[in-house]
Amino acid sequence: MSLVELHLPPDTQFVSLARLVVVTAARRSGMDEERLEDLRIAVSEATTNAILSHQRTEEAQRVVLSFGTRPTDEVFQVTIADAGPGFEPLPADDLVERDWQMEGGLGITLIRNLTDDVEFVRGEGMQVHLRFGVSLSSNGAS
Amino acid sequence: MSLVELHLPPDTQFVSLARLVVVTAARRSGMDEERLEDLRIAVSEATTNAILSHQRTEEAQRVVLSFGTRPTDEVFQVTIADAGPGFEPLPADDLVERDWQMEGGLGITLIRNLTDDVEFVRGEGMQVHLRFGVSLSSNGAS
Amino acid sequence: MELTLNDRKDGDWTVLEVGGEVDVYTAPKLRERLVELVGDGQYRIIVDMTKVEFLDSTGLGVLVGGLKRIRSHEGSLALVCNAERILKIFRITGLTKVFPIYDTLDEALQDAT
Amino acid sequence: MELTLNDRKDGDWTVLEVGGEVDVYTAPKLRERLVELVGDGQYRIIVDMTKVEFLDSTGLGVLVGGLKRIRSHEGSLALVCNAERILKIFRITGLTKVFPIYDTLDEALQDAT
Ligand SMILES: Nc1ncnc2c1ncn2[C@@H]1O[C@H](COP(=O)(O)OP(=O)(O)O)[C@@H](O)[C@H]1O
Ligand SMILES: Nc1ncnc2c1ncn2[C@@H]1O[C@H](COP(=O)(O)OP(=O)(O)O)[C@@H](O)[C@H]1O
Repeated sequence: MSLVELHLPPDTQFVSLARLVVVTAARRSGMDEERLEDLRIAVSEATTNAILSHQRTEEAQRVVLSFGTRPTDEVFQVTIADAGPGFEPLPADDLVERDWQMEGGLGITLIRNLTDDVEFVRGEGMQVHLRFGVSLSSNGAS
Repeated sequence: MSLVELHLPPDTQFVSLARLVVVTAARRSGMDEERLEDLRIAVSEATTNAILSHQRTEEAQRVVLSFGTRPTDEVFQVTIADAGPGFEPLPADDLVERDWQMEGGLGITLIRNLTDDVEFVRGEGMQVHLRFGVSLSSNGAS
Repeated sequence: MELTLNDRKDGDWTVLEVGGEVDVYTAPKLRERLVELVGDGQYRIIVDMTKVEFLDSTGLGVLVGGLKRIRSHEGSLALVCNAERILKIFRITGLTKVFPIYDTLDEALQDAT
Repeated sequence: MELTLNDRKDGDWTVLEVGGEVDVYTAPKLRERLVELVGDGQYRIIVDMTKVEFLDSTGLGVLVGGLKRIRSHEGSLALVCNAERILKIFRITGLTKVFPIYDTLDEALQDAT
């Protein structure tokens, strides 16, 4: 595997570092600027949620982001893993009906709409897999 | 501990990501632009050496950078750890005498001269600790 | 990481200029400032986001909180934003129907209600 | 991550303009180009580093390798560099005594030997 990993203490000051690192890596994988903006927000949402979950449960461990391109299928994937209790996200279609006065749920709505694919896996801790198609022919690195 | 960790596959394409991440974190710790340039080079040298050591020994594990400010002593520290065989660096003063035609040794010379303090620890693998004084009063974060 | 906040009066509007990144780490400062302004009796606020480089759901939540607070005083909260990447997240979350959003500060001030 | 290389003739000098980052990942391209030029019989080379944003010991090593290669043909290798952060690493490694280093390309061309 050639994924890079970023391990962040559960402190919200590091969410901006997560955005910078993942977006830089994705740019080098050939993702175009418009998709990079979508990625930037999705990573911010999922990393924020993971860090806040550690804070709520006073979990001192680091949140782990692992990311990179799987060359076989032209997908840039970011996994955000935390060691907290996890959660069961609402199914995608329920979210369309949200009333603006309702608290919360904005982050998951954005993640669902900005990624090509997202998977929420609740196991020992929570793993959120964000996936974005990239065209490797336009790969900036070489 | 509130150190951030960056785990890199032993591929030289990731050295530039290491520079970006560590320098960004140090800037937020209040390090001034001139010192950031010294840090940028020292991190590049030590990360390059660690990745090349893994490549030479076909070690597939990731190289690990951990970095952050130790608030007690106003020091920004970066540790670059690899799982390779390590090495015994020449003592600092021998390096002054190097002849330009001699191969190698430039990286260690730069690391010694650009850091406030460096420690080479050979244990299970190699750990290089780079240290830079920072004035926390000028801390950019808040 | 950096968030800048500047407010001033313009007629009977208070213009709050926001710059930089609004995320979970910086949003509390924006929330505090909005609470202060409303606490001060300023119920007509334009949040000028022209210089915002990044905004995520935490920032949206703070704006929604500000809107609720102001509406409870029968005031208005308008936004200035012309960056497609930011408008997009208002659209996805359905908030373009909730906030009046203008391209420029001038348009916002002229359209004043 | 990006390295740009452009060469052209100027009188009896070959000017190799280097831009971007020269590190362990990109330096092989620079090495190749120098080897090509010397293989082509160009023994008077000016490496213009005005647009270099980053250079570390791998880059220094490639330049030293180029110098050795050129000297074996009794040629010359001069550098153009005015960025203090880069000059500093030539100074620390003692290479300011080995390479003629000029502030501008014009000075390098005028001083031609
Ligand atoms: N990684 C996580 N671990 C535990 N709970 C989570 C996690 N991610 C999201 N949640 C839960 O889902 C809720 C909705 O998340 P989100 O849509 O990001 O909106 P908000 O944070 O505005 O409530 C959160 O409030 C939280 O309770
Ligand atoms: N982390 C490391 N593990 C093993 N050997 C190392 C490591 N770092 C440096 N070395 C050894 O020390 C030598 C000198 O390193 P350096 O000064 O960076 O110069 P160069 O890479 O130009 O030889 C390297 O060639 C290598 O043999």
